[in-house]
Parts: sequence; C-alpha cells; structure tokens
Amino acid sequence: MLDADHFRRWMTATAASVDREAERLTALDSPIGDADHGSNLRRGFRAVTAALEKEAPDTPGAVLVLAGRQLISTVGGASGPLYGTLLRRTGKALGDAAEVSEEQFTQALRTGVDAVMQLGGAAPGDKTMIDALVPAVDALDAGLGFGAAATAAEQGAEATTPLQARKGRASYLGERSIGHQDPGATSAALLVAGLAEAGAGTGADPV
Amino acid sequence: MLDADHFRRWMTATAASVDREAERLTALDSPIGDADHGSNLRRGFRAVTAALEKEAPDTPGAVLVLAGRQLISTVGGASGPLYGTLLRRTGKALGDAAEVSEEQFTQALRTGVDAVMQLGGAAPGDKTMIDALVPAVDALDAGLGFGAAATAAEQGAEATTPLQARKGRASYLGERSIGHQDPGATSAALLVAGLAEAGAGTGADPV
Amino acid sequence: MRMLINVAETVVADALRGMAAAHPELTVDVENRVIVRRDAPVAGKVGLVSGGGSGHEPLHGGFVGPGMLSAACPGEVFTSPVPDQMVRAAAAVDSGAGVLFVVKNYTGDVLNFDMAAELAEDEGIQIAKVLVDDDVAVTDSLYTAGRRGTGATLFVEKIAGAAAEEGQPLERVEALARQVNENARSFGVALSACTTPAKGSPTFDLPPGDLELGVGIHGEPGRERRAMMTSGEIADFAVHAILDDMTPRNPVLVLVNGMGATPLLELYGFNAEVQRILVERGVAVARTLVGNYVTSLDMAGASVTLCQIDEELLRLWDAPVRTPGLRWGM
Amino acid sequence: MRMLINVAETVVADALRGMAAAHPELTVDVENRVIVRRDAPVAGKVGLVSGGGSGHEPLHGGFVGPGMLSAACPGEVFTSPVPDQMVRAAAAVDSGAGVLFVVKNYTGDVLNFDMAAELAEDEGIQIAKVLVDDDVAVTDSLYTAGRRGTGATLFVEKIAGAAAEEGQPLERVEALARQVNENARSFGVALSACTTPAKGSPTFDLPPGDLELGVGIHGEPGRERRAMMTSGEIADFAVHAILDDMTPRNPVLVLVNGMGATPLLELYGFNAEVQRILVERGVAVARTLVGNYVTSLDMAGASVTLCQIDEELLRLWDAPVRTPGLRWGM
Ligand SMILES: Nc1ncnc2c1ncn2[C@@H]1O[C@H](COP(=O)(O)OP(=O)(O)O)[C@@H](O)[C@H]1O
Ligand SMILES: Nc1ncnc2c1ncn2[C@@H]1O[C@H](COP(=O)(O)OP(=O)(O)O)[C@@H](O)[C@H]1O
Ligand SMILES: [Mg+2]
Ligand SMILES: [Mg+2]
Ligand SMILES: [Mg+2]
Ligand SMILES: [Mg+2]
Repeated sequence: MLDADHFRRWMTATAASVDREAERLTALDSPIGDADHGSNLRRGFRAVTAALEKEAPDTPGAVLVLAGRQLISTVGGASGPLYGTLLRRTGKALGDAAEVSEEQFTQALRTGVDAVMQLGGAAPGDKTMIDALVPAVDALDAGLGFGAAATAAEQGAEATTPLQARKGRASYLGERSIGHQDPGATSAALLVAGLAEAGAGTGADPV
Repeated sequence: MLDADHFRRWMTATAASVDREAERLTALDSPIGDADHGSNLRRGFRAVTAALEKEAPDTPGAVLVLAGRQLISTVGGASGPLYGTLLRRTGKALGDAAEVSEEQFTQALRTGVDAVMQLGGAAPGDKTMIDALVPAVDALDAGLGFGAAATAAEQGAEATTPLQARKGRASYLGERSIGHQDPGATSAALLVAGLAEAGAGTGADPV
Repeated sequence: MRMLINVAETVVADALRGMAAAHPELTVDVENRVIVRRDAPVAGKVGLVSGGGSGHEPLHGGFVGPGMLSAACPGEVFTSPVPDQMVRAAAAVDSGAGVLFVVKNYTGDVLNFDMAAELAEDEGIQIAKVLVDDDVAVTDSLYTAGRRGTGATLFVEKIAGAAAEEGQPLERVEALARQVNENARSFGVALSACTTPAKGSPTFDLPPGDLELGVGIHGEPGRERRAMMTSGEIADFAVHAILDDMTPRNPVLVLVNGMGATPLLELYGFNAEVQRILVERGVAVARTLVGNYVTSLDMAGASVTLCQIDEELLRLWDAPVRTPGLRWGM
Repeated sequence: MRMLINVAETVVADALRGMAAAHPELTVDVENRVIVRRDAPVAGKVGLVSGGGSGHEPLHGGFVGPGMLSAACPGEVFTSPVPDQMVRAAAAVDSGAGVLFVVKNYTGDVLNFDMAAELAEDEGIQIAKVLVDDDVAVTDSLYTAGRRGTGATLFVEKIAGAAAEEGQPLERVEALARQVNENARSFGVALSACTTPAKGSPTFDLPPGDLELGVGIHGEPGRERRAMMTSGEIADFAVHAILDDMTPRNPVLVLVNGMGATPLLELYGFNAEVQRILVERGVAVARTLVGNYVTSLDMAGASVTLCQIDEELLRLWDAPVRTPGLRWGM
C-alpha cells in the first residue's frame, strides 16, 4: 500500500531530478519551442515541495491535489495547467483514503492522464508529454511495476524524436519539428522515474 | 605652370584612390571613431568629379572652390567642412589666374591648411589630418616637389599611430586612442598622393 | 550573455519595480504580477484584461491605461501567466459590467485563461474571451495548435479598449475585438535569434547571412530558412503571404513592428517597401504604425500586420489612448 | 550582416520614404533630407531645428512636431548633416521670430551647424545656437573635443520646444535650452557594439562576457572595458559617475535610455536599480522616461541621463507634445 509519505517522496524525487535536468529540458525546448520548459518546471516543483512541507497533507489524494494546484499557480505556459491537471485529477480520483493500492493508483493516474488529453486535445503520437505518460500507465496497468513504467515513459519520450508535432509550440514548425525529442515528454519521463525512486524508497528527503 | 586641367586631374585621382581605399578608411575609423570616414569621402569625391564634369570650371582656383563647396555640401561629419574648407580656401587664394606656378600653389595650400587648423582648432600632434597636411606643405615649401610631399604626408599619417588624440572623436577614447592610425591623416595622404599623380599626368581620366 | 539584468530569476520582478517607478499612473503589484490602471474599476465600464509571457514589451503591460487595457498579467519570460494573476486582475477591474479576456492563441495562454475564466465566474464576474490568431505563417489545421497571436493583439486591445472606454457593453466590446482579429493577418521574419535570460544563449543558431521566414514572437525558428534577402524582398514575401490569405476590400491599418533589435531607421525603410507593395496591390492604407510594439526580446527582425477596418473601427482606433506604449489624444 | 536594408547607400533615403508614409502630419523632403512639421512656419513662433547623423532614431526626426522640434536634418548614418540641409530647414520654419539650432557637441555637427548659421544669417534669418554636451564619460578638457551630446538632447528639445510653442522669444528659448543642458548629465554603457550599414560588421569587438563603460552613441568604444556586471552594478557605476559631476538640489528628470537592442524588459529592470540609487542618494525624481530614444543602431546597452529642473522646466516638460517619438497631452 502507498501512503501520503510515498507521494511526498514522489514529488521530492521529481523536484530533485527536474532541478538537475532543468538545463537539458530548456535546451530541448529551444530548437522546437521557446526555451523555458526547464525553468518552468523547476519553479513549479520547488513550489510543490515548499507547499508540501508547509501544509503537510496526510492523504495520498491531498498530496497530489496540493501539488497539482501549486503547479497550476506557479508554472504557467502549457505545461503548468497540463501537469497541474494531471496531479490534481489523479489526486481527486484517489479520494481521501489514507493509503491506496498500486492498482487504485494506476486507475487514478489513468483518470489524470485522460484529463490531460481532454484538456490539451493531444492524442498519442502528437509529440507531447502524452507520449511518455500513456506507455507508463499502460505498463502499470499490465502490473509491471514502477520501474517498468519509468522505462516505458523514457522510451516513449525518446520515440517522440522522429515524430512531427501536432500540438503545442513545436507544431508551428511543421516538418522542422521532426528530429527533436519533445521536452514535455522528457519531463514526463522524469516524473514517472520519480515514482520509481519513491517506490524504491530512494527519494531524497524533503529539504 | 599648373592649369585647370592639372587640378581636375588631382581631384579625379583622389576620387579614384578614395574609392579604392574607402573600406580601409572606414576600418581605420572603426576602433577610434564611428566607421564612416571612407563612405563619407567616397560620397564627397564622387560628387566633386560629377560637378567638375558638369560645370567645367576653367581656372585652378575655380576648380578647387567648386570641389570644396561640393565636399561641404555632400560629406557632412567633421571631414566634410574641414576638407571642404581646405580646398575652397586654397582655391580662393589662387585667385582667377588661368595658370599658377608650383610656388603659388604651395603658398595657397598653406593658406588652406591654416584655415583648417583655425576651423578645427587642431595643431600638429593632435592626431588629425593636420599631421599629414603640414609635412606635405613643408616639403613643397622646401621645393622638394609633389612626390616628396606625398611621401611626407604618408609618413605623417603613419606617425599618428603612437599619438593620443586631442581632437575629433578619437579624443573621447583618451589613452585608448593610442596605437591606431588616424583615418583623416590617412585620407589626407591620399589627397596629397593624388597631387603627385596629377603632376605625373597619371591621374585617371574623368569618367 | 549580453543582458542588462541581475539574475534570470528576478528579471520580471525587477522590470515591474522599474515600471512602477516610471508610471505612477499605473498600479503595479510586483508580488502578484498584475498591472492595473490606477482608477480601476471604472463605474459602468467593461474591464479589458490581457497578459502573456514577458519579453514582448511594451505588450501587454505597456498597453494598460485609459482607452486600452484595464489590466495586464505578465508571466515569466515567454511563459504564459498563471490563472491566479488573471483572476486577481479581473477582480481588480470589474465594475459589474463584466471583463473581456484578450488571449493570444498559444496552448499555455489558452489553458491558463480558460482556468482563470472558470475561477473568476465562480467569483461572480462575467467573463468573455477573444482569441487572437493572426499569424499566417502557421497553417491553421488539425495538425497544429492553430495560428499564433502576434501583431494583431495591439489592434484588438486598442480598438476594444476604446469601445470599452466609451461604455459599450461586454457583448459589443467582445464582438468588436473578434471583428478586428478576423480581419487582421501578420507575418514575421527574424534576422537573428533572441536570448532568454533562463537559457543565456540564442534560442537557435542563425548564421549572419541567413534569415528565418515566418517566425513567431517567442524565439522559435520560423517555417523556412533562406539566404539573406533585401528589405524589399522580405517585404514582398511578408505582404504577399498576408494578401494570399486575405483580400482587403476596405482600407487597412498597417503595423510595421520591430522584433526588438532592429533599428527604427531600418523599420522605417522596411515600411517604405511595405507601402510600395500595398500601392502595387491596390490596398488603401488608413493608418500606419512603425515601431517596437510586440517584441521578442533582442531578436532582430520585423513583422507586418494588416487589419481591414470600417469606419467604426477607424474611429475607435483614432480615439484617445493613454498608456506607456501607445498614446495620443490625451 | 543581419540588417533589414536594401543597400547601404539608400538606407537614409529609404527610411525617410517610410517616415513620410507613416506620418502624414510631417513634411518629409526625401531628396533634400529635411523633416518639417506640416504647419511650419507658425506665425510668431521661434523655429527649433536640430539634426545629426542618422542611426539614433527616434532622435531627431521622430521629435518633430507641435511642442518639440520644428524641423530636423538627418545626416548619413553617424555622419553630421551638411549645412545645405540646415539652411533649408531654417528657411522652412522661420516665421521671422528666429531659429534656434540645437547642436550635439561633436566636431562634425558643430562645424556644419556653424557654417549653416552663417549662411542662414546671410539670408536674413536670425539664428541662435545651443550646444548639448552632457556625457560625463568624456573629460572636458583641452585634450578632448569636449563632452559629447547624448541623452540630454531629448530634454533640451522637449523643453525648448514647449517654450517656443508658447510663443516665448528667441533669447528666452535659447536661455532655457542652455539651462537644461547645464543641468543635465549622462553616462552610457554598451553590452555589444553596433553594426553600421557602411561597414557591415560590428564597429568594435566586444566578447560576450565583457562590457564597455562610458560609451557614446556612435558605436565608438568607451573609456574602459570590464567583465560583465549586473544591472545593479552598472546602475551604480553610471549614476555615481553622474552624481560625482553634479549634485542635484532640485528634483530631476530621469531618462533611462536604451541603445537599441536591449529589450524594454531589461530597461525597466535597469530603471529599478537607477531609482534605488537615487533614493539612496537622496535625489528626488520628478518624472521618469524609460525607452529607446537616443539610440545607436543595434547596440545593446543603456544610458542614464539626469536633468535637474525647477518649476518652470517641469511645466514645460509636462506641456503637450505631438511627435512620432514622444507624445502626450494631444
Ligand atoms: N496540447 C498539449 N497536450 C499535451 N501536452 C502539450 C500540449 N501542448 C504542449 N504540451 C507539452 O508541453 C511542453 C511544453 O511545455 P512548456 O515549454 O513548459 O510550455 P510552453 O510551450 O507554453 O512554453 C511540450 O513539450 C509538450 O510536451
Ligand atoms: N578638429 C579637427 N581638426 C582637424 N581634423 C579633424 C578634427 N576633428 C576630426 N578631424 C579629422 O577628421 C577625421 C574623421 O572624419 P570623419 O570620420 O569623416 O568624421 P566624423 O569624425 O565626424 O565621423 C579624423 O580622423 C581626423 O583626422
Ligand atoms: Mg516552452
Ligand atoms: Mg567618422
Ligand atoms: Mg513558454
Ligand atoms: Mg561620423
């Protein structure tokens, strides 16, 4: 079973990896975007960990709803509302249970990812974060666990390289968007990797 | 004796060398000025040759007065009024004789150079065109002829390199003006060289 | 890095402090990142709120004031602001007559303004929205996020702002804003990339002898790279791209807009070429504006926006406006 | 070369054609290179004429109009105009009340305006001249051409222009212009060199990590090169250089001026630092202007100008002005 602490560790691990990888995310957002994805998410996840420390929500759902709200309020851009919705809707779907099973979480995450697809209108193959998130949920659904989900997300992100973007800024470039890995899919893979880290109990402690 | 044609050839030869050397003059005006000296003089001497062709003045004095007026009306910047005054005042000093001796010309040129010093307030050693013009007049005064005057002007221009500018834009740089050859002294050497070319009858024909 | 900044993280806050000092006629809330005209809310007047990523100044904060925006929400550089800013702005300017959100068509702006609209409506504020999507360089199809909002934003904000100032009701202000957008088209060209504070180096590599055709205002590359062209050739390309998409029957407003680093001297020269083509194509010009209005940090380049107008729109364009970035008649 | 031009030779003429198209309220004589307000000469009004090299836009042509310059003479890029232009401008604006020449202190400008003054007086026009020399980066001594005229030019032209518009006589307009200049000081910083059309490459080499302190507005290097500093440190350097040379007892006008390629976002942030120092030093600020007014083509950087004023100068500063580059109250 996964408790509030597990989800807190997830957020902290993600904040740490986003911090570490911010320059790479911004660099990926440069040839096919506007060079802000890394600093956007860094600002957002710093706010998330600060809020979690301050408010210390005690259910998995509350942790994710708070994290999602923080992202919406601090990130901006396309990724803020999308990631914010992902966490908020996942958290809402978890209800107010003190602990949730991996299966419950997987179902909730599916709800969150669906909400992102509805909000942004992107489908798999459009070269967005969806291309990392959907394979991850599918892996969890197949009972393969967090580690496999992280691998699936990572592969999904890499598989965006040959795609032509159909959503977000990269779509303005038409065929010139081909050959570049999508920054949002890359950060989504970090998010899923954070899940694995939290599961392994290796997430950095809250600062 | 020097006739109107000699002075026309002088202007045409100078126009040709200024055209050829415009980029170098602008390049010299770059580190210690504002990168316009070459294009300024090219514009001016093109106007001079056009006007000489059109109006065909028939005395040495009239050729130089017309050339000077053209420079004043088309160059602008510091060099326009200064070179314009040089030629205009030299021309005026020649009066309306149909031919003038080298001695008469030398005296007239001295008047012209003095007028430039008075107008611009520069003395020898201030790192300006004066540093090429004064040695040239001195050489003529000593009866050494146009070729020697050209050499003296050229040496005067080169000798501006170690000087700190006290007039014109280069003076804003203070000590940083040291180590660069003055663009105006360099163009003044071209002007004096044109005199030698005209004397040798080697000036390019008017276009 | 040749930026006049302290550190990347404080660029927007620093700029807002500097705006506050320069413009006592505006209320600049540095902490919450909202710029509001000082006399808001104006009784009976529709509020006009816009916003977007920073780096496009004077857009939007420089267009706050009588006759134009009631408030603006600056995001981080090239990053749409967050809903909290927009809700706060709407609350600050709503007199009960409702608020129009002017939203440039980018995924981030659309999503954040949508969320803000929901939240503001929850607080009892009537919200209308108009999307600006004038950039003909982007194919408007299922395969893109739709056309970008660029230069036409200025026309929408000025004309809707004048209508709101006159006391016209929300539906009418919204309809006018939509009419302006539907009749406006833009095309942009970059002669250099720009450098964002967060990245600290140019957003893309553009050799000095090349240019990018069909760029947006966020330092993104364009649709096509070409060898350097003359001002006349660039104007031909840009104006024809616009006229291929719209055939103005009425006179147009012309905006020759600098991206940031192109000297005004060059922009005026470019305008001469734009006007030449409009004459050639028989397009009548009502008014022309030349300058840096919708910028992309220190990008070199320019965009052209044409907006077909009728008599009412022209009257509203000419109406007095008093903002840091656009001012006449008062 | 990343310039939006046709060929270097026609840059100024092209820009004038573009200005003519954008500003029907001005008479732009492209051939003779004179920009005159359309209603000139205004009966009984002193004429105000300025000019200088192009590349500093909106200075001077963008400051022609009611409440500011009567006419401007644009030279080639960074090259003082010729006397013919100034005489023509003086003749176009003189109503019999005389003409004031506003001359930035550069050898070329001084010599050409001096010649023009003689010629204009020969034609029976009464001429007065005021020299602008506000740049504290240049030591004013026998060993230099004297201080350069930079940002203070805007203050001189605005305030003298307002006095002329009120119908004040030539001696008074001249005295006010001189008063403004005597009370104004500037200091400029470059974060990049600029590129002139004639040269086609940067006027000097400045590695991206360095800056030049004490630059003018003609792409010339400054007095000193340093490793990159923060906006706050640069403001400290510039404002202290000014305050070392002048101790304002009265409130000041502040101009935070962009050199051309520095984004407005950064200029506002820089203004925040300038204002911080003025508060620290107890200098009261009456008005602040932030933007690209006295530029140096595509140079990145900024300058600060402070001008100590009294009540009359403030009233004249606030008076209505209607020009392409500066406009309020009408
Ligand atoms: N409509 C969309 N649906 C899903 N993801 C999207 C959509 N639009 C953009 N994204 C994701 O957002 C990422 C960009 O985020 P970011 O750079 O922070 O925002 P912005 O594009 O506003 O600058 C893209 O790489 C992409 O993965
Ligand atoms: N006061 C002066 N007296 C004599 N020559 C001068 C003076 N000031 C400048 N010059 C000359 O003019 C040259 C610069 O001319 P130019 O570049 O055409 O004008 P500007 O300096 O106005 O751009 C300098 O190199 C110098 O030789
Ligand atoms: Mg981005
Ligand atoms: Mg020069
Ligand atoms: Mg963005
Ligand atoms: Mg010059």
